[in-house]
Amino acid sequence: YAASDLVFAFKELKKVYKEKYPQDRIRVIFGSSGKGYSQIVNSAPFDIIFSANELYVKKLEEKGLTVSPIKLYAYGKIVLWTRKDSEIDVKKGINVLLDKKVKKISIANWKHAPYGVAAKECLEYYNLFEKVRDKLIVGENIAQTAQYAESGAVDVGIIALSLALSDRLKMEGIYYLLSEKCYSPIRQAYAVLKHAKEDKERFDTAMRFFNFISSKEAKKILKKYGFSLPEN
Amino acid sequence: MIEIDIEKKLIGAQGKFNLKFSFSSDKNTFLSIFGKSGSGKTTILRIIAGLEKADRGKIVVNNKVWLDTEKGINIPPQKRNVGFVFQNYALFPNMTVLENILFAMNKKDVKKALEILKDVELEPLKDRYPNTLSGGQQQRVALARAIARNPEILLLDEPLSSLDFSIRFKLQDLIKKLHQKFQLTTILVSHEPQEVIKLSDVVVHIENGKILKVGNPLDIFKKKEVSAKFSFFGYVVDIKKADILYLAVINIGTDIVEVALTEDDIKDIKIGDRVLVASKAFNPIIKKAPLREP
Amino acid sequence: MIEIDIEKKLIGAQGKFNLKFSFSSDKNTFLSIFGKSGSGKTTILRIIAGLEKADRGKIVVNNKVWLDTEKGINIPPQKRNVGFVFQNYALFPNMTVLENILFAMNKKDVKKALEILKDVELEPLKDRYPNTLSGGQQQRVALARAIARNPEILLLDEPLSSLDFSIRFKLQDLIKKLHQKFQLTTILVSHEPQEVIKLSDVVVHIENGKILKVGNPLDIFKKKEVSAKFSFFGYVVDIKKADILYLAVINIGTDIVEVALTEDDIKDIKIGDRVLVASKAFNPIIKKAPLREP
Amino acid sequence: MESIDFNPFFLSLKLGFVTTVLLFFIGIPLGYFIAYSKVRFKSVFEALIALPLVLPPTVLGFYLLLLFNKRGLLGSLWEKISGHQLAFHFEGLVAASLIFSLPFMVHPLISGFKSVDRSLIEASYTLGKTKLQTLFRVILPNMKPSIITGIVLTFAHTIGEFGVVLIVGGNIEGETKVVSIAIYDAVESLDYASAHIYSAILIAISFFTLLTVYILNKRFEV
Amino acid sequence: MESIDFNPFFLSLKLGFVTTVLLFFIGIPLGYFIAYSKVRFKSVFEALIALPLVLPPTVLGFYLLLLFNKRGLLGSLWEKISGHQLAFHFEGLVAASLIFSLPFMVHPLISGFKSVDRSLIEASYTLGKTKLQTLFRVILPNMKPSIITGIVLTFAHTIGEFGVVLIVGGNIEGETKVVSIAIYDAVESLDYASAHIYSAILIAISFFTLLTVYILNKRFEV
Ligand SMILES: Nc1ncnc2c1ncn2[C@@H]1O[C@H](COP(=O)(O)OP(=O)(O)OP(=O)(O)O)[C@@H](O)[C@H]1O
Ligand SMILES: Nc1ncnc2c1ncn2[C@@H]1O[C@H](COP(=O)(O)OP(=O)(O)OP(=O)(O)O)[C@@H](O)[C@H]1O
Ligand SMILES: [Mg+2]
Ligand SMILES: [Mg+2]
Repeated sequence: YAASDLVFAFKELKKVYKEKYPQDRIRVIFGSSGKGYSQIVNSAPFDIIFSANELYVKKLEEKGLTVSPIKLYAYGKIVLWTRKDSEIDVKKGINVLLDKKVKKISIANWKHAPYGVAAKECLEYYNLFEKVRDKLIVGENIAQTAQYAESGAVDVGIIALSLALSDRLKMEGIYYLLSEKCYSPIRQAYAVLKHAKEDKERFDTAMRFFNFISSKEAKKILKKYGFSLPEN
Repeated sequence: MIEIDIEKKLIGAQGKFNLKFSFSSDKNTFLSIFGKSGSGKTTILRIIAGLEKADRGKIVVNNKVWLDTEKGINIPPQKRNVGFVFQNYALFPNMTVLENILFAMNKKDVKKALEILKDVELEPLKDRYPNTLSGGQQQRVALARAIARNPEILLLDEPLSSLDFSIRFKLQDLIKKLHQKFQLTTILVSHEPQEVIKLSDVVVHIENGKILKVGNPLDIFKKKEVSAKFSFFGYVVDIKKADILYLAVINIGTDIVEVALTEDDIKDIKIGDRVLVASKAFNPIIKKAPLREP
Repeated sequence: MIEIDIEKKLIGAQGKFNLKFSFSSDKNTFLSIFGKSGSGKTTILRIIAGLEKADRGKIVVNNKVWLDTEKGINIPPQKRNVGFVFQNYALFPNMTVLENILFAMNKKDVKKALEILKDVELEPLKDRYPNTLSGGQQQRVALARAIARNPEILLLDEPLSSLDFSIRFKLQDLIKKLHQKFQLTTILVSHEPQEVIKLSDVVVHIENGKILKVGNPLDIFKKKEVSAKFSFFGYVVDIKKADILYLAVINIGTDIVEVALTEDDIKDIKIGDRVLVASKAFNPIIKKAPLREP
Repeated sequence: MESIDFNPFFLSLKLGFVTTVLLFFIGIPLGYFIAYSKVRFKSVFEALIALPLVLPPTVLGFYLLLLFNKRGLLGSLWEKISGHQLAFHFEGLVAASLIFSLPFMVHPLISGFKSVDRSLIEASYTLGKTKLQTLFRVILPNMKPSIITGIVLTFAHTIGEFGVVLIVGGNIEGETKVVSIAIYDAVESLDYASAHIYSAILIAISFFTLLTVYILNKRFEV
Repeated sequence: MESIDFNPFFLSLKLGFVTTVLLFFIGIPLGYFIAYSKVRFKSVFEALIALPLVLPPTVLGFYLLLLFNKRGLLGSLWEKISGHQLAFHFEGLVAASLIFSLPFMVHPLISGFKSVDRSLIEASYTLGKTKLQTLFRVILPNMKPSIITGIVLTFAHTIGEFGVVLIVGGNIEGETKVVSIAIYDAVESLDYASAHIYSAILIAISFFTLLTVYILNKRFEV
């Protein structure tokens, strides 16, 4: 089970992993981390969880549902994104949000989406939150937030770098990387789950994949897709 | 004033047949249509009301053209001012008896509606819904509704078939009265010769969609068998022996009479036979009778 | 064998009334119920069929208890072997004529079904759906369906009311024949005295839910007005002047007769009056007549 | 658990009522047409109406978003009329609900129209009543169970649906944040207590609304 | 865009058919009871049946998940019977679909039952037919438009719904990944090309399925 923002990175990670361990079959299910959490608590048959929010994994650990240590695999980054044809120059930085041309801004839901939390923190950091509050359109997850921006329904989106780097969004828009100092790091963590223990072979595979993600190769890929990497 | 000339293909019990009906009159006629089950009577009324299409034909009522297939005229039923009593009543289940009547009126007039209901002896049932009424009560509501519409032409499809004689007679009188009072054209489908004779100016006898006979009721119904002035058809209900004679109990219309028979006679006649009873030398007396059930 | 004794509160045109009906016979009787519209006839049949609850009562048919409110017995309609011809026909619109008949049979027997359809003169319409039939045709399907059920007791609610005389007579004969052949108990509701007299062993005349008279049809229908052997009720249709006399055209049953009147007579009598026509000195002849429409 | 905000309930009910009422008036001519017209390809229409249903709501929402935003066909049109696009506004929610709840109103109405005895309609015509008078006085009152079905399904589905509403509406407090989204939010943030309470209140309100519909209907039943 | 995988279509259709057929047989006795019984609190039942609708699907899904997992009431029962829990298995999807599509089947059937002329039922009884025979030979054939409505709405809604299915099923390939989820996934990963193609195929299949239903129905119509 993997958070939605990993969709693009995982395509490549899977390919590389397959080359290394051709005998292993892995299947990835993407979704919001919260949903994954509830499903796992209710005995979903998932072996590893990659959560966009470390908190969920910690909670799983508390419930004794993890069988490996919790590891960080990446920090998410957020960007301002706009369509190329929007006549808004996001490169000017965050204050562009105050521009009159920017009527609507999409942001992920800060109540449960980690990218939303970060975006909100960042806006608050620059004392912009209250000023743009009326312009905010809340996306349920980061993909939806991106859709709003991409479809032109909003003028600017605060989205994950990983999405801004996807083929589609790269083609259609321009982004501005927000400074990492304006929000607390989006700590993305993963762990092997209890369910894997039921079957020896599966457990071995899970552990191999678990280790693979912290390998240099994997880190390179993650980086390419817009995640910054934990120091360890 | 009415002019009807219509044609339509139907599929009946004996395969396809062509319904062909024409009638015209420049007075306000009471026309009865008489004929076997399935001969096309209801269809004629439905075409006049505009509920069914004629293959070909023309209908003119009071100088208004309702249908002219040649000119492509076919005005919708809503614009034809007819009062139709349907064979299956077609009362509105969502309205009370009174509401059914009021619905038919262009100008709602509760007093008049109640009067009509009194005429059909249903006033006390005015707030009942149709499906809580007996068959005959429903039929009377249907009649009352058609009358309430204040039509130019009244189409009655066996409007009294479920009623007993006493109310039936009263309603016949009511229909006759309305017909005269409002100068209506009335077309009645009925199987009851008594009714047809009593009410109509003209009778059309149809069979398999074709007109067999047209004429005034007396001509149509007067029997031709004997020249006697006083003769009836009846059914033998019973044959009793009385002294040296036999007594045949014969049912004629709603009456029962006894006729003496000789031994010879009864060879030919048995219970259930249809017979003609006639008198050669006869001096009838006639006496007014109270209107009541036998 | 039948024993009926039921009671039920109804709300009629004159307010609440109590339906009270009892009848019993140890033979297979042909009973007719006769009475005004709304007097409770249909309700009696429905209670016998088990479609309506009696407030109190007992029904025993061929030694089987169908209803006994005291003992709390009320077997459902499905278990009462009745053939019911409904006043509104209640044909199944989703089945053809033949399928309607077959549905009524416990053992589907197409040959027998077709025979019954031939009896009611509908065989050529066997593959038609009920809503494409004329009123009278539907009524005949309803009768055919009730017969096909092979019932112990036949409940006929004005089964022939929409039919013309010729087919009506034939079906009366059919009903009579079946009644005798299968030793049925038959209960007929009809407004037609001719029919009641022809068919029934016993007639019950009810009014407002109460039994007014019970008896054999001749007793019930024989008129009491004059002692003449040959007298009829009729309606004056027309009065014509002929020489020094007047001729009254009188409609009696399905017949038309002319009776000579004096100037004196016509003072009292006008068109539309109900009159009694009688003969004092009378020598009737009687002659077999072909069975046909007037 | 945060304190209960009643605004989403209000919005949901408003959305439910507005959509149901509008759909009722859209559904009647549409159902009438499909049930009674003799057009050859009627079945095609019937099948088409049900189609919005087979798309996942969020996906349908996504397509509607493309249509409703200020560069979309309808959105730009609406912007000219009202000064703002359809997306992210209450009107947009209504428009979206109209589309995705259409089959729940129209299909029951079609079967209702078909169940009304033809001869009642004919009787009304011979009494000189227009098609419209016949529709309102004769046809509709005699197909009440189907109307109730249409209303109940439409109302309940509109209240409960959130996929389409979420995307088209954008979860804006006081404008498009209906209660289904509030519950969803609560569940996603693992705030189950709030979710339970919201759900309970929503179910209670809906239950009494529906019960009222049924009881009113019974009251006026023949 | 990845190559089209037809397995989700197959799963969706299977889910749609199984759910519709099961619901038909559940809906008939339930609708029959509600339409004909004279129980006092019938309206309460009618209102209750529509209630699953007012909850947002994912939230309903969440509650069902609690019920269907191996420690849940139904899930544990099912595990005893079949060896695995309900959640995250095809059976679980079916069970969930049964619950959330119930009103779409039952409500049209109720209005259908109410539209059948009482006297036809009585006629059938006097002909000695049992309630069951009457139901199948007389009542159901005379309420076909309502049955069609029930089937069409149930089928279409089951195919399209993904909120409940996503949570209860968990998006497991070959077992619970139905096409609505596949489309959702594609849209979420901004893979619109796939989404369009999946949607187009889904709509085409559904359209022809529904059209077949309508045309078959016409064929057998009186
Ligand atoms: N469902 C009902 N609810 C209340 N009253 C009813 C109901 N059905 C019939 N009645 C009343 O009971 C009385 C008897 O009805 P019933 O149908 O038995 O009459 P009937 O003798 O068959 O009349 P008809 O010759 O007109 O068919 C009528 O006054 C009628 O109004
Ligand atoms: N909808 C229809 N489709 C095809 N044929 C029909 C339709 N309605 C009636 N018919 C046929 O047309 C013929 C005439 O029907 P119609 O109803 O006019 O007869 P009718 O004279 O009124 O008979 P009845 O006295 O039995 O009511 C019948 O044979 C009938 O079967
Ligand atoms: Mg007729
Ligand atoms: Mg009756």
